[in-house]
Amino acid sequence: MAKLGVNIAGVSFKNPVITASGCCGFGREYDKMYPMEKLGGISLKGMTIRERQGNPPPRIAETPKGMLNSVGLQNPGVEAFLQNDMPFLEKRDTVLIANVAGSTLEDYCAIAERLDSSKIDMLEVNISCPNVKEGGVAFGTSCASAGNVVSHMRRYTTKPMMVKLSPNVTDIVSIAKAVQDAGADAVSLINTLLGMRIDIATRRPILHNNVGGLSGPAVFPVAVRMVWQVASQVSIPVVGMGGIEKWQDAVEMMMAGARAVQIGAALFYDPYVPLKVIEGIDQWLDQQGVRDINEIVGTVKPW
Amino acid sequence: MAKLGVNIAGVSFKNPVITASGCCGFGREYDKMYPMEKLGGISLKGMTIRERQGNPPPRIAETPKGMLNSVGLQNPGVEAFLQNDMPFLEKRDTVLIANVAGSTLEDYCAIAERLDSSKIDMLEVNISCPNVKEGGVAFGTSCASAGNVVSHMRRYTTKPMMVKLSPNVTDIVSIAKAVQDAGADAVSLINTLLGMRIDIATRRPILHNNVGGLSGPAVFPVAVRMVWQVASQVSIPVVGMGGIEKWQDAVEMMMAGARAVQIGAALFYDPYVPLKVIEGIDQWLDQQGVRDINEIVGTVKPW
Amino acid sequence: MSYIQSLFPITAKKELAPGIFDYTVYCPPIASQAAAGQFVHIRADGFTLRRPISLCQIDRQRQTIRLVFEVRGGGTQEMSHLSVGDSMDILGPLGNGFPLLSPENKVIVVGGGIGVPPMVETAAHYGKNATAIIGFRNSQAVILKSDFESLGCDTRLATDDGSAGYHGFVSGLLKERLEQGPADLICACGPMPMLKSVVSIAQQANVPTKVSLEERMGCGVGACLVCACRTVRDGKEIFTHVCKDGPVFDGDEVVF
Amino acid sequence: MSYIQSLFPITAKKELAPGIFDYTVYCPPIASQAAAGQFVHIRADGFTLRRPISLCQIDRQRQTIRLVFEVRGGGTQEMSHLSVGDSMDILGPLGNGFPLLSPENKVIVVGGGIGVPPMVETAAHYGKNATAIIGFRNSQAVILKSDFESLGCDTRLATDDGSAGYHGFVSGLLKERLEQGPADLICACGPMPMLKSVVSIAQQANVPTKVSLEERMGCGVGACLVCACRTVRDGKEIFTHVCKDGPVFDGDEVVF
Ligand SMILES: Cc1cc2nc3c(=O)[nH]c(=O)nc-3n(C[C@H](O)[C@H](O)[C@H](O)COP(=O)(O)OP(=O)(O)OC[C@H]3O[C@@H](n4cnc5c(N)ncnc54)[C@H](O)[C@@H]3O)c2cc1C
Ligand SMILES: Cc1cc2nc3c(=O)[nH]c(=O)nc-3n(C[C@H](O)[C@H](O)[C@H](O)COP(=O)(O)OP(=O)(O)OC[C@H]3O[C@@H](n4cnc5c(N)ncnc54)[C@H](O)[C@@H]3O)c2cc1C
Ligand SMILES: Cc1cc2nc3c(=O)[nH]c(=O)nc-3n(C[C@H](O)[C@H](O)[C@H](O)COP(=O)(O)O)c2cc1C
Ligand SMILES: Cc1cc2nc3c(=O)[nH]c(=O)nc-3n(C[C@H](O)[C@H](O)[C@H](O)COP(=O)(O)O)c2cc1C
Ligand code: FES
Ligand code: FES
Repeated sequence: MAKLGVNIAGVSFKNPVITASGCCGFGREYDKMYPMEKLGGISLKGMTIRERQGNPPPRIAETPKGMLNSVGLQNPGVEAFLQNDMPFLEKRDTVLIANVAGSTLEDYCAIAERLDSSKIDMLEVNISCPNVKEGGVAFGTSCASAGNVVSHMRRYTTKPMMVKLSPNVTDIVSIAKAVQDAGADAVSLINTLLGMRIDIATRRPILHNNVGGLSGPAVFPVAVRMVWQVASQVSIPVVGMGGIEKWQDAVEMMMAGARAVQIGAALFYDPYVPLKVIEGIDQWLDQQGVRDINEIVGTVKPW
Repeated sequence: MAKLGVNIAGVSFKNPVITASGCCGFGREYDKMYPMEKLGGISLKGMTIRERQGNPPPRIAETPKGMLNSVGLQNPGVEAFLQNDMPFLEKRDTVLIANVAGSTLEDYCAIAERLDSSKIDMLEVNISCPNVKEGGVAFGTSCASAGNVVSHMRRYTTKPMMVKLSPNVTDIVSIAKAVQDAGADAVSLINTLLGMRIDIATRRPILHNNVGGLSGPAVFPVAVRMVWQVASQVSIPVVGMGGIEKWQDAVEMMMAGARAVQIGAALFYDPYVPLKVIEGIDQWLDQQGVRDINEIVGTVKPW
Repeated sequence: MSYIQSLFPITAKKELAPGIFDYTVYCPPIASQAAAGQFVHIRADGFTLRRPISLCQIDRQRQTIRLVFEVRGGGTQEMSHLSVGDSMDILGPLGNGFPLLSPENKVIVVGGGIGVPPMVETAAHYGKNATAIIGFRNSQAVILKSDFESLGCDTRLATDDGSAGYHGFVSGLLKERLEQGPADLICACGPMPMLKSVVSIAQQANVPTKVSLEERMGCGVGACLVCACRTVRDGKEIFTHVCKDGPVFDGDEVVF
Repeated sequence: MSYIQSLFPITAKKELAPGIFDYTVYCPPIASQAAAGQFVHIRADGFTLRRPISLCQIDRQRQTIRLVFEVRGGGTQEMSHLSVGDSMDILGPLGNGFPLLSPENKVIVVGGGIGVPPMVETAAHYGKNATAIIGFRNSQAVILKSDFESLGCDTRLATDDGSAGYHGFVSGLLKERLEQGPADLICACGPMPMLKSVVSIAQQANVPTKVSLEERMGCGVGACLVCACRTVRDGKEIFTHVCKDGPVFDGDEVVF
């Protein structure tokens, strides 16, 4: 049995598999299929300071080996979350990551402050949501604004901050460096790629929001590339995601430089993917004679 | 029988289906399966002023519903092309599009000048190749350099210029506008998204170039989104591509705003895709009672 | 309650009408837990997203479930290629079904088109105390009529073109039925315009309604929040979720 | 010459060794045109890229082709699930095969591992004038030995571990054979290190070689330029393409 534990910004994960934000709500649903304790961590649904209803339906469209979503950060707001969901989560022995979003700099800071006294283990700063009109990805596409969010939040929280990066940029490395310089403790990537589908029968976009975020296996090669580029240019840990659906994908992402991985869209067609990935990695490490998962992180040998 | 002809920057295409650059060489190979005359046009392999050998193999990797390539613009150079391939192509009754690439501004201009007296119908200015170290996408990721290439080439050519845009940018619309302002007669999009795959057994990138360009059905939703964004913001015609594999995809792309489409990766698994798309569109138009394909261009009704 | 996800063998298959398939699947853990109006989420080979299909009947004895669906697009097409002996990848049982009053209540079930199958299990609960009002485009599209009849339901058929039964919509038959006598509950499934008219007729007659809604889905379990539907709760318009808060809603709370 | 792409029925299937499958496909247009050493490009369900597989034998009488392949990854795995009666989506015949001298020439065919199948059709041309040198990891992996024997070839077997035939590599057997008498041509297929040593032994003995190479492919027809291989032509090192310029190259022109 190899060691599966990883440490990210001072937080210990029992294994490197985390369910991705927005794909597993606040944990209650998939807990009905297997105990959340099995997971390295859970990244919770994107949270805003006040309740948000999100975008009108349809909010989902299928694409070749992928899907688009345009949920638009529907969530009960941080207070309701702490009251209704945190008690359930606190009892689960897994790393709790709050995914934090805002329309303004003040929003981000206010949530960080409100969560500082909670049992949340880590913040994931979402400056990459493509589905909201204000804020979201607007903060994540320039180095200055991305850095700005982080340095401001830093004053309001003692929790480790992981910044979630958008793939919809010309140069993701410079954004990663900017948030590192501004005090980020880790980065996670990728959020969704902006995409669109049209129903040719009605001539309307399938999503009511017209465009939405692409995720699932289709984006995997883009995610691996970005993780590799970023991991080789920053010194803080990188958490990789985008299209992971089997243990081989997780290993590939880790070789590219990810210290842990997140799994999103794959949950929808197979809720057991995270467990299968953990098990698959475990067996593979044994078979390879690798004693500690950390030994494979970033080991890809470029030509 | 609906009218299938389209006009792009003064060039008449008998139908809106073009084979994409780099996926059909200089036309000889697929001509062994069906006459090139059936196609609206053919976009030839990217051409440079001098012969290029391209990148070392492996140059291709499979991805979920897509593929990566890192050919790196292997081509015989414009002179050899004119001597060896143009005589064959000239006899084919289809629109001939030369895909032009360079490492320097001078290269682009020199090829444009050299082709000006040829029977090439149109230039496709490739400022978006992700697989070469110099030039290529470097020209295509800033508005200033993209515009610069176009305005310089303009002085050396009387042929219509279509500029091929890279999807690896934060804001593709501003680049499209910049090339339009610089004198481009049309834009084509998307070139490939930068991606990577790693062989976990050898821990080496599958591509010898480490990274490569992602194409095929996986990228389709990203391409539709970009075509829609660009088409609604520029006045010059847009040619859409990226992941088209069936006639419904072509119709979707045209509703998003493309006046014609290009088909690349799909050729590799089914060389007949272009013919099937032409036939499928034709039947669908009849069934819908639409008399002219141009009537569907850009007809998507956003919410 | 817990969710099951696994492969289950198909034990019977029929084509009820052109493009409408009727599958029986041996599925003990779902058959034992599931309730009328719940649905399952089915994986179609080659597709990223599962397809939600309502339970048409639940046979606890035989430990089977019955699924009736129409081929609409690629996913249901693929599902229709499965044969007896093949396995179906099923996640379920999902959502909240129709409330089941005690069987002596007078209940009207209303189904339109492919909204008819989900009403069978509910009708079965009330047997001869149920009125089943079912509507289709035309006589060729009629399915499951004999199923309601053999359950003892007062079965009333409408077709849009009058080629079988009543000439018109189910709303006409519903009005007729409500004029003939009282009802304790109306349960309905079908296209939104049909549900809207059912609810408005029921409101006038002061009969409570339960309607089963559709929306495009991701997870099917309430985790991804994509299946939003506009509802009024506590006087406030909010997006609830078809998979978790529904698919069955109070007719009064749905914003049509 | 023209390319064919279509679905063709499988008429026979065998597993020659664990994970190595032998298919006969009824394919008149390819059987009538194809030559030894050419390959076909096969579509595996669910995969974006086709898989190149060499022609093992061509039966013009029966209008069939024979394909022998090893399961390496997902694509060949999927292909191995096809059964007699199923269709295979085949594009071909592709590439340039081995040159066929007049049959009275003394020709040596050398195959290593899964490089053995492509040598059968060439060996058949020369019959008893051919020496077939075939090498495998171990005795369990040996395939097609009796095929060469029944063609009348002087068949010599090597295994890496000595569990059958000569203990060692095919290069040992090749040296032995060249010491025993002259040869007009050596044709080879197998892993790069094997081909390298075959070419160097042949160069020393002044016998021309033809080697069949592998590279990852896209189109298979010469249109996409992904299948580059380093060769020397007119004294200049250039990237030629396995699918169009090969898969069979002069041993002398390959940069190993
Ligand atoms: C709770 C619920 C119960 C249902 N029960 C039944 C049933 O018993 N019998 C039956 O025939 N149909 C039922 N449907 C509708 C059925 O799910 C769709 O017809 C089916 O998903 C279409 O898939 P497709 O691949 O054929 O179509 P496509 O249009 O190719 O599907 C594309 C995407 O849109 C989704 N989609 C398309 N139409 C619908 C729709 N009407 N509702 C939800 N998602 C849709 C698909 O699931 C898929 O994700 C139900 C829907 C819901 C929400
Ligand atoms: C001209 C030619 C003839 C061949 N003839 C035979 C034959 O007769 N019998 C046989 O068993 N094998 C043959 N091969 C090798 C065979 O094509 C590969 O084993 C097969 O493509 C692997 O596919 P996969 O999905 O199982 O593996 P994966 O590794 O999952 O494939 C991933 C991708 O890499 C490509 N790839 C992987 N290995 C190779 C390889 N060695 N050569 C080319 N592409 C590869 C695949 O085609 C696919 O695109 C031949 C290869 C070439 C180029
Ligand atoms: C339905 C859905 C909702 C999402 N919501 C959020 C969110 O609230 N916050 C966030 O940072 N990312 C969100 N994401 C993005 C995912 O966390 C993840 O970055 C992305 O889906 C790529 O991973 P995958 O391919 O494994 O799904 C969402 C994704 C999906 C599919
Ligand atoms: C093997 C290969 C080679 C390519 N070479 C070129 C090229 O030389 N010039 C160019 O502009 N685009 C090139 N492209 C990009 C395609 O023209 C097209 O933009 C892209 O593949 C998206 O379309 P698709 O998804 O239909 O393949 C190449 C693509 C592939 C797959
Ligand atoms: S489908 Fe995921 S919440 Fe309803
Ligand atoms: S595979 Fe396309 S050129 Fe060889």
